[in-house]
Amino acid sequence: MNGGMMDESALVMESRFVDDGIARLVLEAPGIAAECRPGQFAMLEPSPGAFPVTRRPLTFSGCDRSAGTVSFLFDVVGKGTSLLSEASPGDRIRLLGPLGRGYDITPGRWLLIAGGMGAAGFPFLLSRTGGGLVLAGMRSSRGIGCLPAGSRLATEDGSAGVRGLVTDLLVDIDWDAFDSVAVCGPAPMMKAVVLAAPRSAAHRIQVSMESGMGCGWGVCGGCPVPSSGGGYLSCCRDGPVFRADCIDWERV
Amino acid sequence: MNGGMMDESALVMESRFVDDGIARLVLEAPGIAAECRPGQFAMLEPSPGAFPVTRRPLTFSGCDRSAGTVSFLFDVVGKGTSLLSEASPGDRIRLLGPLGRGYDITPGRWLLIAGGMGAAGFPFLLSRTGGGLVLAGMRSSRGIGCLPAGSRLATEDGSAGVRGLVTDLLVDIDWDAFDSVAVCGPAPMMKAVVLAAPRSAAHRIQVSMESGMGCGWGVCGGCPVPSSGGGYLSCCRDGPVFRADCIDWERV
Amino acid sequence: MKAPGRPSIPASFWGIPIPGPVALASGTCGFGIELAEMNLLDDVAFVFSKAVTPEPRDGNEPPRIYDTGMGLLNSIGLANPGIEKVLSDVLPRAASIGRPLVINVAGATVEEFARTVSALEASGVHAGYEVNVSCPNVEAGGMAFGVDPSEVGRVTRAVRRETDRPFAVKLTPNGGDMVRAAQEAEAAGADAVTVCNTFLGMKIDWRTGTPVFRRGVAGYSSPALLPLVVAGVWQVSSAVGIPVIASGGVREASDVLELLSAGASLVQVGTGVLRRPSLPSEIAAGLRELLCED
Amino acid sequence: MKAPGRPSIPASFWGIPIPGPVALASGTCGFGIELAEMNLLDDVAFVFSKAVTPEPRDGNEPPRIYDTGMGLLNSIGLANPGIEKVLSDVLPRAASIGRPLVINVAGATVEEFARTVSALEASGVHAGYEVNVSCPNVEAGGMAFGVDPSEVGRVTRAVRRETDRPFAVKLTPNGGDMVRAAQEAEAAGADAVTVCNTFLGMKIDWRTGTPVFRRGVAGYSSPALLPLVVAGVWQVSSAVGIPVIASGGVREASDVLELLSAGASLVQVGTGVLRRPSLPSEIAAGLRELLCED
Ligand SMILES: Cc1cc2nc3c(=O)[nH]c(=O)nc-3n(C[C@H](O)[C@H](O)[C@H](O)COP(=O)(O)OP(=O)(O)OC[C@H]3O[C@@H](n4cnc5c(N)ncnc54)[C@H](O)[C@@H]3O)c2cc1C
Ligand SMILES: Cc1cc2nc3c(=O)[nH]c(=O)nc-3n(C[C@H](O)[C@H](O)[C@H](O)COP(=O)(O)OP(=O)(O)OC[C@H]3O[C@@H](n4cnc5c(N)ncnc54)[C@H](O)[C@@H]3O)c2cc1C
Ligand SMILES: Cc1cc2nc3c(=O)[nH]c(=O)nc-3n(C[C@H](O)[C@H](O)[C@H](O)COP(=O)(O)O)c2cc1C
Ligand SMILES: Cc1cc2nc3c(=O)[nH]c(=O)nc-3n(C[C@H](O)[C@H](O)[C@H](O)COP(=O)(O)O)c2cc1C
Ligand code: FES
Ligand code: FES
Repeated sequence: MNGGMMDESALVMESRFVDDGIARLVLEAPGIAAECRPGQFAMLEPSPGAFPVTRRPLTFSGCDRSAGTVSFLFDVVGKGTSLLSEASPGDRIRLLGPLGRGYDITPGRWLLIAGGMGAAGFPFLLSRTGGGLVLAGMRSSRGIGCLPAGSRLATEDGSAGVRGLVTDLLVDIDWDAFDSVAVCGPAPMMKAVVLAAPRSAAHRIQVSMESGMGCGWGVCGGCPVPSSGGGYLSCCRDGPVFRADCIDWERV
Repeated sequence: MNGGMMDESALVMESRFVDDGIARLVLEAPGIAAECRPGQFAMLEPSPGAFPVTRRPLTFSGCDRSAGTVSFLFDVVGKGTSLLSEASPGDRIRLLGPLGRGYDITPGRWLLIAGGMGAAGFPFLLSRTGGGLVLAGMRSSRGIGCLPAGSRLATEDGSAGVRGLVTDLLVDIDWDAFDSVAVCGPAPMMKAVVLAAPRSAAHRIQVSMESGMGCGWGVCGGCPVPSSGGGYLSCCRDGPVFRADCIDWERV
Repeated sequence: MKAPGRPSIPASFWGIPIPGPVALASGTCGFGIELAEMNLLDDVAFVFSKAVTPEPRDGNEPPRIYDTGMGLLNSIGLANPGIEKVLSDVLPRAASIGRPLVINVAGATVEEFARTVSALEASGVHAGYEVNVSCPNVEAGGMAFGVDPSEVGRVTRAVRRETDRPFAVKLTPNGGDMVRAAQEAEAAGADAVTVCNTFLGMKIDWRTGTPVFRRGVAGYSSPALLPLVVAGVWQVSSAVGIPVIASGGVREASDVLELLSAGASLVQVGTGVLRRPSLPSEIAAGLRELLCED
Repeated sequence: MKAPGRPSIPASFWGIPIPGPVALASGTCGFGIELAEMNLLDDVAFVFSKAVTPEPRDGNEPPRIYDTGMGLLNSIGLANPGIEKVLSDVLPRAASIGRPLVINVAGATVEEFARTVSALEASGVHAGYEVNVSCPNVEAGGMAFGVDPSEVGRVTRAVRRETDRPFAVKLTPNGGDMVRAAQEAEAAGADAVTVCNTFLGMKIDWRTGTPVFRRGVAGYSSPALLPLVVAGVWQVSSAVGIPVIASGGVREASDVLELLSAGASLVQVGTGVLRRPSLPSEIAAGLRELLCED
């Protein structure tokens, strides 16, 4: 799957905080920009120095083929993302990608369901599906600027949209009105969404899974996702986007 | 000896390359500036991060008590000095000092003999002795801008001064005309100078020794200097400036 | 084999010509297929495969990877499809990588090691074996063998009986005497020893008081461990006559030269390749530069 | 002693009240006199002295220190003035540091360990001993004892006979089974074990092919080794009933909490103090902050 991956020394075109603790990076990586599809990801090298020892996985948030750029939107949670957020325009960041299987983009009506930073990849996805209904659950209003316009919103603290979880937005949803459903967010949120969906919708739901990653290109065995067929799938190679019924949600 | 040492978070006032691979740092460290004497040194923390794990020793090259600043002049030879040379005005560098025993500054005529970057501490020394004759041996003309004005110079490649070693400059020297002699440079050069001096001068010669240092304040045992009395002296605590006859030059 | 001293770049290993001293470490390059697809094997001497066990293994429960910022903890647990699938599916594809392949084998008993090697003899694809008596991430087998020099001898003898191909025994730094283990491996007929597998490490989330990994301990790798591996290679290479393969902490060309100086005949890169698939070529360029300027 | 789990900050050790869990490691703080002069012992629980041997020792030939950039190699070689001078010159000055002092003792034979402790009993200044069976930097003695659990037992018994003061046995991670060594120490009457001394490491200058240090190998310390020490503390504390003193890799408050979670009752800082003499106070502040926000 990753045979077409490239390791580009990408020029930082834009680097800024879009909200408290949320950074946006635009990188010039023409080879990767020409190939990447929504739901795929890249491994970014946080520092040219020895540490940290591994790269960090980020979903493509946007891609401008003509400009040869890709963009990322991420929460600064630890050492790696913190170093990445400190990059300045003109710096170079090593970028390995495109990696993994993205969304299966079939024509029809799309429902996109995000939890927190899970929405990072939705702008890119929407640009290829030609639109769709977006539901998003956030902890607070922090980060709502990152959501596509027109998103329906639930916040845990009630500071924007309805007070509650993203699953509370599902009660009004007519699942049969959508041909494809994309879900991306923390594992417990995705599990709750999948369990809330009618069984008949399961094969139309695509979930974007997360896992700690050692390589991102299929060799380290570090990114297991419990398979409904027993054993594990590889998040970076078989995913990160899976059909919801391929996952053993009991073990997630 | 190091009871009066301070650990100051010093503001970088000036940071620049004065020649190819030779950096100059001026740091605001009023506590240390008030106390330091020629021949003493400080331990500089190359990075606030985890690595490198130890500080690097540098001799005070200058000290402006009224401004509360101290300056350093150093060759960029490895990771630590390279990081230090990258500091920008406004950054802060942790500075531990003043450390060790400096020159015994007695009145009279001074002869100062330097090898390479050994001249780094001479401006400060000259400011306290009220002058003296400086002899310097360098590999090339690189770094001659760092020498006090009026220095007599030998270069190995003959690109400035006489072609040869600093010991070649000693042939004209009347040792009895000087009350104090200060020698600073690579160990083999200092050894050659001491051996070239008349025995009667040995107790008037002060040498500034170098050694890898783990702490700089006397506790790690990492900086042995062979003692003429057998065993070792501690470079950071008993030195770095020693009377030449305290050193066992056979074992240097 | 090689006395420690000024490094020379080996031209062959086990009689096979090599483009340089850098090999790919087990578990960090699959069977070399992905890197071959990217044309990144030109400067690779040997490919050491992911560990193979007799039966398929799912591997450990997640999480399996934790980057402390200064090093990588892994708890993969020998996840692999088992001999049968390796023979039918994997090796035929690995046949075209164009570099000599060494299969890393593991087992829970001496008999399992022998059985794995014996079964793999059916394939003509690989050049030899690396006997993994040092996996820190499984309960039975693995490291339990490696810490006991006489067990290392037993496993080595059992493997020797099954194959005429060359094989290395991969030692563990986690307790036990690596020098004695190497001597036992040599006496029992091994063609090389690999110094060494990952170090036993652990990460605890102090807010909960529980280890990040289910098994508690995991295997730890980091460029900061290089001095430990240099010491191990130096000690082992001074004590045995068979070649020593260095494994651990390599990040750049000077690290490779240091390990060759310590007595290594081949130098593996593992964690560094996860991060930079092109590391072997970057190191090859670095070696040319360093040896030129020197 | 302590089950691994959520960390609690100990209020005492060996019955002595302490301001926090941080102690100064042997060989990186002298006898605490320099830090006392700087008023930097307020947040220090115990001071572990530089190793003392029966006779004065000059220590190893230079160089003795090499910072690889990722860790520190040291080859000090137990340089110390010997028992006599320690009793007459050093301990009287250390009497006023105001913190409990533990004297680190070493010897080349079991008898030398016993003799050192027996002679030091004449002083009333110190609270106890740390028995260093793990120094990687001397030929005879040192680590040679530590790698053999039954030797650890012998040394421990010999020391126990000489003193009623509490003492810890400082273990080595360099080969041998640290868990068994700890159990032997406990059975022979030790009041704690320290996990652990420096790791055997080596730096070779590849341009000359020779090691930087005369003895080849040296002791290696680095914050990147913390996961190895966490694993060691976890394993040892699960296997013995006496307190475990952690030593190795500590750089900040969260490291201390992780080691307490792993089962440590006291946490030493060594290399970190060489760089930052105020590290214990910085960590104390960090602990207050982390435990508050938590
Ligand atoms: C395919 C994929 C796509 C992603 N896309 C995005 C994206 O677009 N935007 C975005 O914001 N994030 C994304 N992520 C998550 C992102 O990769 C992580 O947040 C990032 O790697 C964290 O790195 P760090 O060095 O900053 O944090 P670290 O310092 O590595 O850790 C951050 C936190 O996670 C904890 N942690 C780390 N590893 C583990 C583990 N194995 N087990 C338990 N806890 C652990 C740490 O304790 C810490 O609290 C994606 C992840 C994957 C797998
Ligand atoms: C008291 C004192 C005062 C000093 N004052 C000055 C000064 O004013 N100006 C100045 O330019 N320099 C001065 N020095 C030297 C300076 O401290 C070193 O150049 C510096 O520490 C090198 O650090 P680094 O991290 O850049 O190099 P590193 O990366 O540590 O090493 C640089 C080079 O030295 C070698 N090396 C390092 N340690 C050892 C060792 N133990 N044995 C053998 N080789 C080793 C390395 O291999 C490398 O080639 C002084 C030294 C002392 C002890
Ligand atoms: C993710 C991962 C998986 C590994 N799997 C194996 C394995 O299956 N068999 C084995 O012998 N060693 C395995 N190792 C150890 C490596 O082969 C190598 O010896 C070790 O990581 C040290 O080298 P490095 O520092 O270059 O990574 C693994 C290491 C890592 C990081
Ligand atoms: C320079 C130096 C000297 C040391 N001397 C001794 C010693 O005399 N006795 C001893 O038991 N340990 C000695 N050690 C080991 C330390 O006490 C400590 O256990 C080790 O360095 C690990 O802790 P750290 O990572 O905090 O440095 C020494 C360590 C260093 C760096
Ligand atoms: S991250 Fe390495 S196999 Fe998926
Ligand atoms: S540098 Fe530590 S004692 Fe001198």
